[in-house]
Amino acid sequence: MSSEWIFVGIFLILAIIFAIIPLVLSRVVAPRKPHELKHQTYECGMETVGDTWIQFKAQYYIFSLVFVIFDVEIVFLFPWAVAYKQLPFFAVVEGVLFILILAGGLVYVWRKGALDWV
Amino acid sequence: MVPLSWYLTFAAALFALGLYAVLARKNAVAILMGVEIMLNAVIVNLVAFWRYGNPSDIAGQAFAVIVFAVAAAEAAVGLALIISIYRRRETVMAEQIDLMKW
Amino acid sequence: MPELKIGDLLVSLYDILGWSLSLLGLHSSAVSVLQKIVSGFVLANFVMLTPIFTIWVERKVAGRFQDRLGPNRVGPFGLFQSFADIVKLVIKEDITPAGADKVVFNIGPVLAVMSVVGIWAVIPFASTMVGTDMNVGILYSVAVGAIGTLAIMMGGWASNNKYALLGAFRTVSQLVSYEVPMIIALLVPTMLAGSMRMNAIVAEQQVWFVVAAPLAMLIFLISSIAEVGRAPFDLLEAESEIVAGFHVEYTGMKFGVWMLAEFVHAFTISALAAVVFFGGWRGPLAEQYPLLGVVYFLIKTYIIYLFLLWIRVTLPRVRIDQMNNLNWKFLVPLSLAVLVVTALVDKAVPVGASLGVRSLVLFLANVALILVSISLLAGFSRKLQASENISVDSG
Amino acid sequence: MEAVSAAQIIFIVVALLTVATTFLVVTVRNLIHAALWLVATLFGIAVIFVLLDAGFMATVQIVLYIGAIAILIVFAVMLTRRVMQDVGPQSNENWWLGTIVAAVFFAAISTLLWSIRWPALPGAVVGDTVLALGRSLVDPNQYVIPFEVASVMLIIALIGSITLALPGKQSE
Repeated sequence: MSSEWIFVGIFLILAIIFAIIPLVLSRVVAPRKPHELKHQTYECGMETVGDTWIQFKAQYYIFSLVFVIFDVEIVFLFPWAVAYKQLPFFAVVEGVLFILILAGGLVYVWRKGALDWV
Repeated sequence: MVPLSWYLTFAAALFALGLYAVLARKNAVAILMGVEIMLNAVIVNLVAFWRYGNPSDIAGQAFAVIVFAVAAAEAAVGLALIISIYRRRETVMAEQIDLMKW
Repeated sequence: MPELKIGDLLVSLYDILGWSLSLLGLHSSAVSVLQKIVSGFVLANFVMLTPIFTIWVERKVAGRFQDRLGPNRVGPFGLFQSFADIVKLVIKEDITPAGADKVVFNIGPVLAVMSVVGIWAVIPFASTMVGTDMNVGILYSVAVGAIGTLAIMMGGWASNNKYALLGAFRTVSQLVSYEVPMIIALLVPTMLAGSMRMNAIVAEQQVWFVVAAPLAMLIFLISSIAEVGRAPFDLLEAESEIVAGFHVEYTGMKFGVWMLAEFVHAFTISALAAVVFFGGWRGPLAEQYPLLGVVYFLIKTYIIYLFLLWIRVTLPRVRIDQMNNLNWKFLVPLSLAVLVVTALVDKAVPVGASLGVRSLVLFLANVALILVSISLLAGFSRKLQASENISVDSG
Repeated sequence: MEAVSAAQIIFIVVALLTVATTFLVVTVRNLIHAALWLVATLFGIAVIFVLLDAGFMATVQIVLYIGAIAILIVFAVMLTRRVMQDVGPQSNENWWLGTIVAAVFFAAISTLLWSIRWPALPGAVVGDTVLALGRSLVDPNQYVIPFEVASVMLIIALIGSITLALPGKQSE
């Protein structure tokens, strides 16, 4: 394991500790007077009935679906971009072809109307 | 250094747990999670063999990247299938999705 | 003992620390781990304490923009306002709603802070001063940032509140959508520098990348604003629609930690933009005196931060359909076009060409791309207006 | 050597934690919790990649699995339920069969693994692996075909999943 990642590990742990410190501090300092009304879920007026369940729009899901596919393709492109300077012209064209196929997918979802917020 | 067999045992344990999820879980999404764990165990194996083989030969990592793409495509299509089935049949329990049995 | 160089003060201190620790008879690996812990501690302190200042700047400047005074009661120019706010948040009672999933509820804000603070591990302050200069720097910043999305999902779900869950869905779908153009925009400087190493990217910028890739810079800034969730992309806390978004149920310091994450994030994207597009620590004499590079880097970061602030206080909030259309139907295709054009044009420039010529050619290509997209947009809006006129006439 | 054993300790701790979280993924009743444990598992595997000197793989693991696939799974879990908690048993009546198959598989593989003499670790990784990966992915003598085929596969996955997940007009 290279030493650069040791720093990342230490730093992430430090970041977590730094985020926990104010929470602990407030736990020590802040008053705690529990009351039934305080612990109710926020709602406009009436008390909530039942669990949190909402039939949310499938659109949110569609966007994350498109995002997953695009994310994979972009990650594929990062090594290509790093090697870009040393690549011959036809290799760059191969990468461009890859991007164009990706763009073709975008055109398809666009035409299909999956990107419209209804 | 960590011996190669440790990594392989670790990957085998992950694969076995994923296999258990696929065989024993009721919920289709949970089954899919099991498949993802199995694919990830495969990637661990590929990367470990790359490291302990010849690291200047990049084949292991190239394969691993392809498996990443397959895993993402599998998750996208699999979850879309589950959502589509849920919309029609109001269930995601694998044993109730049995139209093909008849 | 390593010599103390004023121009490279902090690195000298780092070396002296290592030297004095090794005097104690510690093993060399233990010394290097201790050095890393101390430097990481300093860096984390810098990052976590910056918001105390930027919040004051933000309120003061926003006040001036809106013809108000801004905070002016606590201390000179209201400088101690942030401290007063911290005291208030700490001594406020912390309420966890009854139906909440307590563990997940508490992990959410902590993960959010970790995801934005973690980015600073790869940001170079000067040629010699960088947390860790690893070969996947840019992708690492994207990866750590992606954990923040999950934190929001956890916070929204664990609250067991309809509005929080709805807000979380909205936020997550916005964040993942805008991640696409952001990563594509980061591909362009990676390509121009031939490395994902942050310091290599800065070192390659004899001519700032903003010249060679102005469009990528704009796309990065716009999508980063959306990633932070600030105006005009603050739909996640649209009070009139979903109360306050995913953190309705958070009170006291837990709410404060979410806010902290947001302010650190805004500062972080300014720093990222400064490093990737505006030459980071580059400036006169910065190579000889790295401490000067830190000053240049911070000046650039604050200028970009003020620019983002200007956008924030000027533009009204966009609608959710406009937000999605802007991303998927404009930014994503445009960023793909920028990537393709940059890749092809840069290869078409003869190998011997100087960096200035190369940047100029890329700049002209970008200008051409801007003109094409503006004319496309103009045609589209004409069509839209025409169809609206027809519907008004028939209606 | 001291540094060597440090790597081994880190590996053992991370591997045990990861296997434990994976066990929770496959057994926990609440599916959202299972998905969150899955995130912990994926993060543990990213640390294992770091131990294997594959920093690029570790970041890709976090960007793709935690940043994208895990979010998709959480969305899917929330879309396909009516209540917050999952009620009733979450494993089918053949769960014992699954246990046996998984246990036998693991026992067989690990006895096989430990009976082979594996090569020792070759020297440190030289050069930038990301650079080498980028070159090999567009090198006609290496992996350019898988590279382009992967993009076609992803497009097909995109088209298929959108067609499936998009609510039809008639169902509205």
